[in-house]
Amino acid sequence: MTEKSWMYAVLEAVQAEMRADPAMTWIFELTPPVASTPGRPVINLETEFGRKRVVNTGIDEMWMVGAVTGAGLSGSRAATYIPYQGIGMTFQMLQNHAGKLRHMTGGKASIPVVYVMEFTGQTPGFAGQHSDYEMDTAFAHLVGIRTVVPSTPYDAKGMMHAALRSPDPVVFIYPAGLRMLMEDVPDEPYEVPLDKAAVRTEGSDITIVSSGPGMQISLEAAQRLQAEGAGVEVIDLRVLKEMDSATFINSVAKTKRLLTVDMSYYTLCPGAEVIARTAENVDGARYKRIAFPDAPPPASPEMFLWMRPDANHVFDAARRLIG
Amino acid sequence: MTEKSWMYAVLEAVQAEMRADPAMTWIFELTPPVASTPGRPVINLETEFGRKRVVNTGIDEMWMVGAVTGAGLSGSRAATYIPYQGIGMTFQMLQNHAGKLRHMTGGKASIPVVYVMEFTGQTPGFAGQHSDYEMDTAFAHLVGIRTVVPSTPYDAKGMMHAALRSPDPVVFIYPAGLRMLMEDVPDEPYEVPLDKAAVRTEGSDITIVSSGPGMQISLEAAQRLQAEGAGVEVIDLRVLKEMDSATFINSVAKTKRLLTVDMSYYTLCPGAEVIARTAENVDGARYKRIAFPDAPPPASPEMFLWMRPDANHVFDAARRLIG
Amino acid sequence: MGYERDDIGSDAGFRALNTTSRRGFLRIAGLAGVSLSLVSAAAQAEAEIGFWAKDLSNEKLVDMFRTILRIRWHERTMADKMLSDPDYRGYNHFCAGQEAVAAGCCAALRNSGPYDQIDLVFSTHRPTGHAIAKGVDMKLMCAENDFRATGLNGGYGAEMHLSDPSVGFVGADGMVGPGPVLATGAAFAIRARESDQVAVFFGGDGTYATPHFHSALNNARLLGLPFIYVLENNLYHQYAHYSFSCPHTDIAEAARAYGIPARVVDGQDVFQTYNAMHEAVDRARAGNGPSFIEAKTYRYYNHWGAPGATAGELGAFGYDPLAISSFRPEREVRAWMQRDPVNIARATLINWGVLDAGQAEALETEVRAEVDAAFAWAAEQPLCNPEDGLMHVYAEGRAIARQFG
Amino acid sequence: MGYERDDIGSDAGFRALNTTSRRGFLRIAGLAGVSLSLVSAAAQAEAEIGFWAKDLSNEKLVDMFRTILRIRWHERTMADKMLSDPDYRGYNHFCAGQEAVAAGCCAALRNSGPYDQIDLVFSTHRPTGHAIAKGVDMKLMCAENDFRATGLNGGYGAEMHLSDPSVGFVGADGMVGPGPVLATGAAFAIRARESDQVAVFFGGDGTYATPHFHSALNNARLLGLPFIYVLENNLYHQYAHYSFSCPHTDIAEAARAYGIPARVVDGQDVFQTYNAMHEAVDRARAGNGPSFIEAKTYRYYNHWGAPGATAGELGAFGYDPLAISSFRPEREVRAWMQRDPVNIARATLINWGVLDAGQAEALETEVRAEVDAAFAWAAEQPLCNPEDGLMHVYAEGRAIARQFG
Ligand SMILES: Cc1ncc(C[n+]2csc(CCOP(=O)(O)OP(=O)(O)O)c2C)c(N)n1
Ligand SMILES: Cc1ncc(C[n+]2csc(CCOP(=O)(O)OP(=O)(O)O)c2C)c(N)n1
Ligand SMILES: [Mg+2]
Ligand SMILES: [Mg+2]
Repeated sequence: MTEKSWMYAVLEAVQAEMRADPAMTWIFELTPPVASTPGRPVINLETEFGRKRVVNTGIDEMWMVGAVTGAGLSGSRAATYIPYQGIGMTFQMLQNHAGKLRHMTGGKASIPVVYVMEFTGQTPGFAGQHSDYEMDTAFAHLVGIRTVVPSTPYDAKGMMHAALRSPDPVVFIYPAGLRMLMEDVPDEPYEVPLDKAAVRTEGSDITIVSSGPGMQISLEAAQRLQAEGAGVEVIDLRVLKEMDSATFINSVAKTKRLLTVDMSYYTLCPGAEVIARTAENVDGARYKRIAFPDAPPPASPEMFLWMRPDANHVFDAARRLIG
Repeated sequence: MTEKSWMYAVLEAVQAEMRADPAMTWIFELTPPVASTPGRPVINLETEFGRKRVVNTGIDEMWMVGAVTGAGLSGSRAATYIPYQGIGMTFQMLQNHAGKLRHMTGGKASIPVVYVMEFTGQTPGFAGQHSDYEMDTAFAHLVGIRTVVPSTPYDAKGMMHAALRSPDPVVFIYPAGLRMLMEDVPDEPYEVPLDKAAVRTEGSDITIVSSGPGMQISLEAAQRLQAEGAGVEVIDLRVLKEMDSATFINSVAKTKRLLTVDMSYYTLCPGAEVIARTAENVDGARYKRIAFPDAPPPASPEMFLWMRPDANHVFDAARRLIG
Repeated sequence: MGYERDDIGSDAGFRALNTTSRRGFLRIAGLAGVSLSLVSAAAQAEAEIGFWAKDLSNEKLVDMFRTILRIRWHERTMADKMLSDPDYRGYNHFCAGQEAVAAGCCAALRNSGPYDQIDLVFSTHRPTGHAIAKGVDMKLMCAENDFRATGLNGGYGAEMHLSDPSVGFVGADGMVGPGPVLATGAAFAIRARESDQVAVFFGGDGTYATPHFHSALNNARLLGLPFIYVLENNLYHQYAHYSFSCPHTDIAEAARAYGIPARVVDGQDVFQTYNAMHEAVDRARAGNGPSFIEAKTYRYYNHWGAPGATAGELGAFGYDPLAISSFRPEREVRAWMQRDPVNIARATLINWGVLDAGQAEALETEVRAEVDAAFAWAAEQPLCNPEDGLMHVYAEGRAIARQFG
Repeated sequence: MGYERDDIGSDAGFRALNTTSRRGFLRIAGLAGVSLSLVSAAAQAEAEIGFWAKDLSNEKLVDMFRTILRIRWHERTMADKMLSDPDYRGYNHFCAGQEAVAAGCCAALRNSGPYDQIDLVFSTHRPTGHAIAKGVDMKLMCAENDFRATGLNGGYGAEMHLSDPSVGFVGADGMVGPGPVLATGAAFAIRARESDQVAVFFGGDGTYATPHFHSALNNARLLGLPFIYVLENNLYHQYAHYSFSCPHTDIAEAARAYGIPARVVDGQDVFQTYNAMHEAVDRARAGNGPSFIEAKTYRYYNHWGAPGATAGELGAFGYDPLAISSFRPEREVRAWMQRDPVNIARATLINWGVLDAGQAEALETEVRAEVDAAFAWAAEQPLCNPEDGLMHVYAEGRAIARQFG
């Protein structure tokens, strides 16, 4: 057990799996697979495994995603880390190949591949392309791919082990805003399942469902609400597909109030699916969504920070819903 | 007024706009801009306007979408017709350029461009890549683009005029399953707004919300339900973004029952957004969604036709919801 | 257009051919009085590649001829069923005319063995020739193409998604573009695991214009991958001549620009395609990186065909009404038919003393019986169970039915 | 790394340079004893392009020099503010060292007039040099880079999205790849409307490996578009030398493979970049299709810089700790600084008798005052109104605030 960042925890899992499987490969572009944390050895996949297995490429994210998919089809496990700038270029390969080949071949093709998709940290100042948080929905609507978005270093490591061992292609979203988050994480391999949400706090007045970069503001708001005596059940989806509906449906059946929190655009954000699934199954509940407006993030910090959901927004909205 | 197919109606609008604006261009790949209908002249944009304005390319849908976007930025109106096979390749340009440039430039960039996105007709036999209906959600989640999906030749023509005259980029979804649909369409130009749903039948027992290729089965089911005495309000969304919430929210406030019908995959289908918006605004309603399962369409007609939503499914689900 | 529409394209013309033999194709072309020498001078020059097919055993040479015949008769039989059998449902992207590319190239590959040793082939929307040449079981393929539960892929994929890892046929792909990128990824994995496999992509002239062309070749070159790009230049991509999308006469020029060794070969001559592929495979196995082979070839039928086809309509085998910008002139079709891959292979083997005419005839009869049996077997296979469409989304479990609300 | 880290990268070293002059850069490099002739032989050869800059009026030549100075002092002043002004918030992808490419190329373009007659420039994530050369108002740009409501783009875009259609600067783009595709689309529209404009894309060596490179060049060639691709080969894309992603020594080779006329020029010599661009513009306006210009150049600073930078850390101007696979050797930086575009332009103009040393000095003082005034004006501009972030999503209306639930 050592305190680790999201990235250290993830690379530790990758390193362990690559040591166990000499055929496994890793392709990167900008972000070298290097991480360090006090008290643990520096991880550098490139120097440890050599450039036959760990390679950087030119600015060609389509090739990166296609290449690891092809590696998977050839019988090798593989993973890639896609910088957020290039995600749009990877779409065809995920849509029509990674997600469909098992089905289209009647189960003959297997793509044991992990696509780490960096999402921006929604840092102010960088405008529409570099501060957005928007492709979660596009991935989650696709079929045949598991899409996960761990929000803690512990989950990130365990889900990376599970993802690399899974015979299914996994889109592993890394919200870069969690870069600084540290927590105690076991040094040994362990798995966190790819199909379970986590109940982070229990309570009976309101259910707050969020994931990834929305968890921190949700938990902060929950703490303040609990301090005021409200019973708040905060659920971390962790998985966008296959979404674990039972956990939030059962919760809302109890609380009868559901607030979803997304950092992504309002229309068709994951919270819309959460509300829809709940509304199909629970009668008489009340619903509210928090999300980024349907507008690109502006560069100006003044504009951007006003638009980006924060803990105050969650707190106030939850209160209104309870009240 | 002449009976016209979806495509004839659309090309008639394009032809009129291209006659009015000698700078406007059209880029195609497989589907030549040619249509005919009894009693009206054959439309052939390529021969009428010449290959300086109307051109086909190699198999490079990324270029097609990027090129019309660039044409728009250069001050010319432009449109392209993307075959469904290539839609995935166009994503980056729509996500990071077409949808964001106006905002990122503080209003200086204008992209008066129409992207006709062919969606498969969900024809049985062609399997995962050629029978899917899946990108609607990905487009509708993006910002800065208007995404419309007309379901009738009349709407298609009127929305094409509106789209071509709009200073905003418009994704104009063409569900190829509507290819055979004919109806009387005025020969003159007219506009159908890009932000309004249409109430196709009125009634107070249940609201059915669908769009594009889901409209035909929804209307057929509604007819059968009405024959049984049920009051059915069928709403054709027509626009996925900006979705006209007021129309369906008002309807469900009255009927208290909402059934959404989508041909696209269940998770995060447009119906999820419709239900979520309604649930945030209407208390005490009941909800149900019909959609394609979260699985690629299989080639086998036996498997595929069983999975694809049809009028019986809508009829039965509506009946169960009415109770 | 006369030829395609009136003869092959029509039921009558088609049956007439069928009741005689495969070489009916040529007879008709011959009637037009067009006549070309079997092997053109340009093609001869490129044939001077090392590893002469001449050194192969008689058995291997006959096998290559058999592969061509199997592909050809599969094509012909399927086309017949489309036009004559009301119960038949399979469609096809026909490859008749192009057989020697698949047959020659795959003959230079390792087609059996464990999955981490066998050579891997990535194919396109026009896969059946490659599949047969790589060793896919024809019965299973026929059943798959007719959407049968016991087909090669359980009826999930059909023609555009045929896949059989057991013979290294990674599979077909209905999308134009991604194939070579996937194949270079396989080649990267192969090298990483220190296998001597090669990854091969078969693609058409249409793949040149795709963005993927650049990605695949550039990365294959930079990383020195064991990757072979076989470009079947049949002059057309769907409705357009390749000159509409490519500035090169030889697309191989484009590959050479990356520093990738590239050959242009006569795609109608199975021994030339074999020679070029043998050289490329040796290069890849020796760790000397990728190769590119452009095979000039031609398809006899239209882009695509399906049951219920009517001559002169989209989906029929003849003239294509959507072919606005460019379409295939009748003379071109006839000229190419003069250089039929079946005839070239047969004539060469007879010339080399490997077979005599009678043996060739017997072989063809044998192949024809095999193909008939494969289609007959397929026609008796069960249809799919509707609810199984929810399987194979992930390795485990089933999707939930959502169509009922 | 000593140089970058200890001198330019550190506050102290940086201020020292600043308090002397722009040419402090060179003095330090000079101290290292590296010395190269101003114009290399190879570069000389390529300089023999028609349309000699020598034929230009004195005024125009001085303008080109002024543009270089304006870019350089904009760079230096911004870097200073980042290190010294706690209120400054703008970041920059520095282009110091590369000024002669933007200045020379844009001098050959039409930079004013109605939008359907002016030449159109598409830029990258490193846009400020191109913006200045194309004629963007420096005050407005400085305000935009510092997120001011009255900035060029209202504070919505900042550095990576600068756009000013009024001078034909279509804009920057934070994504590597799409630019040339967008520009070819503009070129297509230009030709369709029978304008004689040209569409220009400035891009880095990093653009070579993108899938878009192939799409843009292939379609520009096939359609014969009035498109000019100016590839600024500054040897690195972020953390990697271009040899990691490109098999060519001259990326221009790749363009020639498409049949596109391509030149390699010395990017440090503004008159060479002008000459090459003049030739390309003439070709485009005459309807003779696209051109490609590879300008060999170099950036002095690191990839990117931002306020609050500390020497040796990501975002500072010096050594980049993420540069694992490859990074810039100190000697390389020093050697390139010997061939500073400011000095080359000045020396050439003095040599041609266009300016004397005193006049050059006066010009620089004038430019420096202008730049200082631009930053000073920007610093007084109002910040943005938060709720305006909901504007400009579409041409009309405002998005709905959704962050409150
Ligand atoms: C990305 C994409 N765009 C369009 C299509 C439609 N399409 C199917 S086959 C084909 C032509 C392919 O031509 P070529 O590569 O020469 O192969 P050939 O059909 O001649 O064997 C096209 C455009 C597709 N399958 N994928
Ligand atoms: C599609 C995409 N992938 C990755 C990035 C991240 N990125 C920003 S600049 C850059 C390097 C660009 O290098 P080059 O084109 O040579 O331009 P230079 O920075 O040298 O001016 C990269 C990889 C990006 N902006 N877009
Ligand atoms: Mg072809
Ligand atoms: Mg560079």
